[in-house]
Amino acid sequence: MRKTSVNIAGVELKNPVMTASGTFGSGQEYGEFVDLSLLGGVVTKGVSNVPWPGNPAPRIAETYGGMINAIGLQNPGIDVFVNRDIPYLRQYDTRIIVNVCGKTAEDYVGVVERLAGEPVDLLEINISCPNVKEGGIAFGQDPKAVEAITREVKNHAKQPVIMKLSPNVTDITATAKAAQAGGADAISLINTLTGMKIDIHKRAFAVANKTGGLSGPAIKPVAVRMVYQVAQAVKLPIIGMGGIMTAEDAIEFILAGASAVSVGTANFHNPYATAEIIKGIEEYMERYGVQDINELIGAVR
Amino acid sequence: MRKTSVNIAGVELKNPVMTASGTFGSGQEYGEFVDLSLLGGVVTKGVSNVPWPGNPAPRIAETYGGMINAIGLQNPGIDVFVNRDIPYLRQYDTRIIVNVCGKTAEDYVGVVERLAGEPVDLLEINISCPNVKEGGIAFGQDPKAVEAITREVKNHAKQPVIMKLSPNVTDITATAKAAQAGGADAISLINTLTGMKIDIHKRAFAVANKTGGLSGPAIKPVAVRMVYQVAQAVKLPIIGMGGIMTAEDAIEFILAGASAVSVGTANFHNPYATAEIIKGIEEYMERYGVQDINELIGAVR
Amino acid sequence: MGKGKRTCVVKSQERLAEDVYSMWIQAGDMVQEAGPGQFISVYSKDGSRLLPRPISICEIDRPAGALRIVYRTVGEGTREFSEYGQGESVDILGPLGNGFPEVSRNKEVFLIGGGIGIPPMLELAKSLTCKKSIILGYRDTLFLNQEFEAYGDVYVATEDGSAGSRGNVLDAVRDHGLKADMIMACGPTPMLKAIKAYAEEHHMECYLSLEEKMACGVGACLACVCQTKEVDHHSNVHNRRICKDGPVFRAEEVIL
Amino acid sequence: MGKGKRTCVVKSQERLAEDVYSMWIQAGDMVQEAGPGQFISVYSKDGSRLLPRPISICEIDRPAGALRIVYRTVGEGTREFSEYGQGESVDILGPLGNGFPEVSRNKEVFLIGGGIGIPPMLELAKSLTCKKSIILGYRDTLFLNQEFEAYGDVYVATEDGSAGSRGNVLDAVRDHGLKADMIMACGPTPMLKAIKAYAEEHHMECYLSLEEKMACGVGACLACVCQTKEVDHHSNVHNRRICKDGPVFRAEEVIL
Repeated sequence: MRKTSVNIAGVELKNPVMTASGTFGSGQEYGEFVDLSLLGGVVTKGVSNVPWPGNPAPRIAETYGGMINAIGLQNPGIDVFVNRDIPYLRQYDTRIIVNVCGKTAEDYVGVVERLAGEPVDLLEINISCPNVKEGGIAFGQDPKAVEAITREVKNHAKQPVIMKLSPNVTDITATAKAAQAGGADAISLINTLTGMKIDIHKRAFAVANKTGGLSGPAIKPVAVRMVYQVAQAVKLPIIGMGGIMTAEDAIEFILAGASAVSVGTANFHNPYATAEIIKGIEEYMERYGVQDINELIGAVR
Repeated sequence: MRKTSVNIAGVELKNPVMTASGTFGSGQEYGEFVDLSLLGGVVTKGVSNVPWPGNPAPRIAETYGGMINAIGLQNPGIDVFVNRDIPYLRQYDTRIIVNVCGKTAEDYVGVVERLAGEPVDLLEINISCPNVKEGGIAFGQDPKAVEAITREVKNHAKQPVIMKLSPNVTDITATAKAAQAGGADAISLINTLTGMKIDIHKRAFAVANKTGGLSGPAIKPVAVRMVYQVAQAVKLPIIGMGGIMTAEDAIEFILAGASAVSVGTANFHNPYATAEIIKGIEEYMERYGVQDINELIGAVR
Repeated sequence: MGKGKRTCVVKSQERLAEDVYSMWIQAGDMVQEAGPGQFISVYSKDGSRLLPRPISICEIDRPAGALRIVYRTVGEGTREFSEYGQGESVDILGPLGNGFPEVSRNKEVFLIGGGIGIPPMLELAKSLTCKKSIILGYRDTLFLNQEFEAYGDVYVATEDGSAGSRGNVLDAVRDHGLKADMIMACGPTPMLKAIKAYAEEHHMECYLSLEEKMACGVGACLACVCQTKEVDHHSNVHNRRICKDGPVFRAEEVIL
Repeated sequence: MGKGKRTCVVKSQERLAEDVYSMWIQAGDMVQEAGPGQFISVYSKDGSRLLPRPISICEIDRPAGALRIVYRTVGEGTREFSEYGQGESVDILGPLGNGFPEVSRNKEVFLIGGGIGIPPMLELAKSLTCKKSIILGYRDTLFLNQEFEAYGDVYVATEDGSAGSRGNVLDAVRDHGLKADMIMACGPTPMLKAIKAYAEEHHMECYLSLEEKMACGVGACLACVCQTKEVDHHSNVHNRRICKDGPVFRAEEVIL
């Protein structure tokens, strides 16, 4: 039996494949296509202390080999989330990773404290959403702000804390080191690249927010590069993401230094993507005689 | 007769379509496919004061909807360039834009001075190549360095100076403003995004340089966003590029604020790309009754 | 998992107008669950286009296990679909969303379609047994209008007046002095907005099929929301998901 | 502009081994200019794969205006090509590069191919009128070897010894005590390196066909360079473009 389990900050995932926040709701919708118990973990849509209505539509636009989105972190707020979404996910044998968003440090802390007594395995702190005016990316582009918010969240979090980093920076290792200095238990990257699409026939922005976050296989080379750079710069486990469509893509991130991966945009193209990637990783291990997936983590330097 | 000509720093181009540096040599090779006299301008491969051998092979890898390259600015040096490539280009009725690279400020100045007496229309200063250890991107990621190198080049340049900016920054408007402050006559963007590809079967980097510059339609949304941001931030004319494959793509950049565009990776996919884009822009103007292409520049805000 | 993504086969394809195509798809058992107003997600074969195109179901042939879509070529994705010939494979997901409700026999209903919102009204017209006035609005070129004639009285409006009433669907309603208890409509937002106002004014029950750019098509990504009058049960804010909670909504619950 | 990108038609496609395919392409007048050792760029139909695949020309049928490529499926692009059936369109650019030189009748030549470097040697074998010893190296499964028999004595080497000499092509040369004045070879770099050393040792004229990842295929992008002993006339540094100046080089001018 080959070992596919990986460890993120003391939490064992049965395999390294998770969902990317915002692409998978809290699992209910894709649960019709994929047995959630197959997954290493479900990373929920970002949740805030109060309900957020999100941005006006259109909120998404297809781009070449990808898409931009400006959902604006619409979510029902922590109360509905705790009462409805956590119990739903608890029915499955998978890890629950809650993505936390906020406009101020107090917002993040409020959500994190509310989750302290809940059966949640890991917290992913979203300091990198490009689509909200306050909070989000503003926290994620300045190393000092990253360190401060990380420390603040860590002071109140009961579960291990993953800091989700923005790729829209000059030096990704600076924000990664800042997260480490602030006490982060793990790092996830990359969030989306800020992008724009203009409809030349309507002469208008394709998403109402003008800019949106670019995701999908188009950006994979940027994501792999940043995962590699961060893996060389910090000692924390890394959750890699950015355009993973196939098992081959997932393995590329793992070889670059990721201990786990998140699958996002691929779900929209193929609702079975997560399950197929898990199977494909096992086949790769079989083909190359890899006994333990941990042998692959950061194996290309 | 619809007006397709645009003005970059006092130089009139018959249409806004140029080639992207490094994808078109000095025109000789693609001259077999496209009549260079059709083009608004030819932007040459980067040229340095002495010959540069470039990086080891493999130098490129295909990625999803794009490619990464790490050529490393191989070039025959300014002497061969002046004696061979400029006379070649002079045979055609097109603007000659020379891309200048260097490892130090003195390198750039040396090339610029050497070109002062040559029949060159514009200079494009490459401070954003991600594939050379010194110079290149190191100059392009720090606003202070951008301003200083711009000023230094402007002090010696006879022709108008276009500063080519790197997208690998937290805030593209900061480097754009720095170029403006340093006296730049125009700005071109984006150079490539730093990317990486790993061959999971060989467990090795796909390009010998480990990282390379990501180009192609995959990155277009990032490029359009940055062109738009820079157009709002500075008063200089902008040459937009990044994944332009079709006339529609070129018009998208123009609507976002570019006065001209450069076509790069598309040439590899379709050697006739530049000519087809020029024709397509005319068809768009026809369809929508646009009398003067300048009406379209920055028309979406 | 009955409504999974599956590879189906094109039975036939036909061009109805300049940029409007009709495709019959051999879709198997999934058509048994399909109803009027629902849609399917159709996937491009080209890797540069990752998101499925949501296309409304125009007709359902349950005995044959086939369904029909009638769609406009608005970009490269739909242009690709329009090039599929008989026997070509096509990947689809569905049926998706909540369609139009059933209507009791004694009601009188306006079925209103505008532009590429016309196709879903055909299956609806077939399935409703009540009295129907079918009002179809076009820019200029007509399509599908003759196929509606078997299911009710058909009234046409064209923007240029080249056929039927000059103007929009409500102009046709007024021109012909039509009356009903209820409206079911699909079309561009300005048309739906006008219909919503008309229904309020005339105290008519009204159902509207909305459209918005979608990514997942199954309710997960929250891209295709519409604004709602009340806080929605699922979202806990003033909006609902068109793909999952719609695309058909009661007119009074949405803000257009 | 004789060697432009053009849409051609697949005449036939055949699988030769596990992952090796043979495709005849109806290519029109461009085949008149083509010679052994040249290559064509073949373009994917999928928008996610933008760069052409350079594939060596295996055979040229000038009267029929057709050419043959024999290629290995190493990724999604070549896998796509392998699925093309007769009549499918295929976009190509070529013939590209400089092939093998002509050889006078009185010379004796080794034609050496290794793995997927074997195909271009077939057209070369057909075109050379001098005495040829054809040495083909495989990992295990043989392909094309019988087709070479019409043009000279064929010697095979396999890594696992399942056919011919166990080992590489030079083991086959030694096993059979073969002699020649000249070598022309195509195959993996370690093989070419060994052949270059062998040629130097035996004072033989030697031409090698090199391979490297390419982008443009026409000499513009400088991706596919090889190192050279002398400063190259065009590059003004110690390298040359494989696509434009090669792929065939004199062994002594390149550093492998």
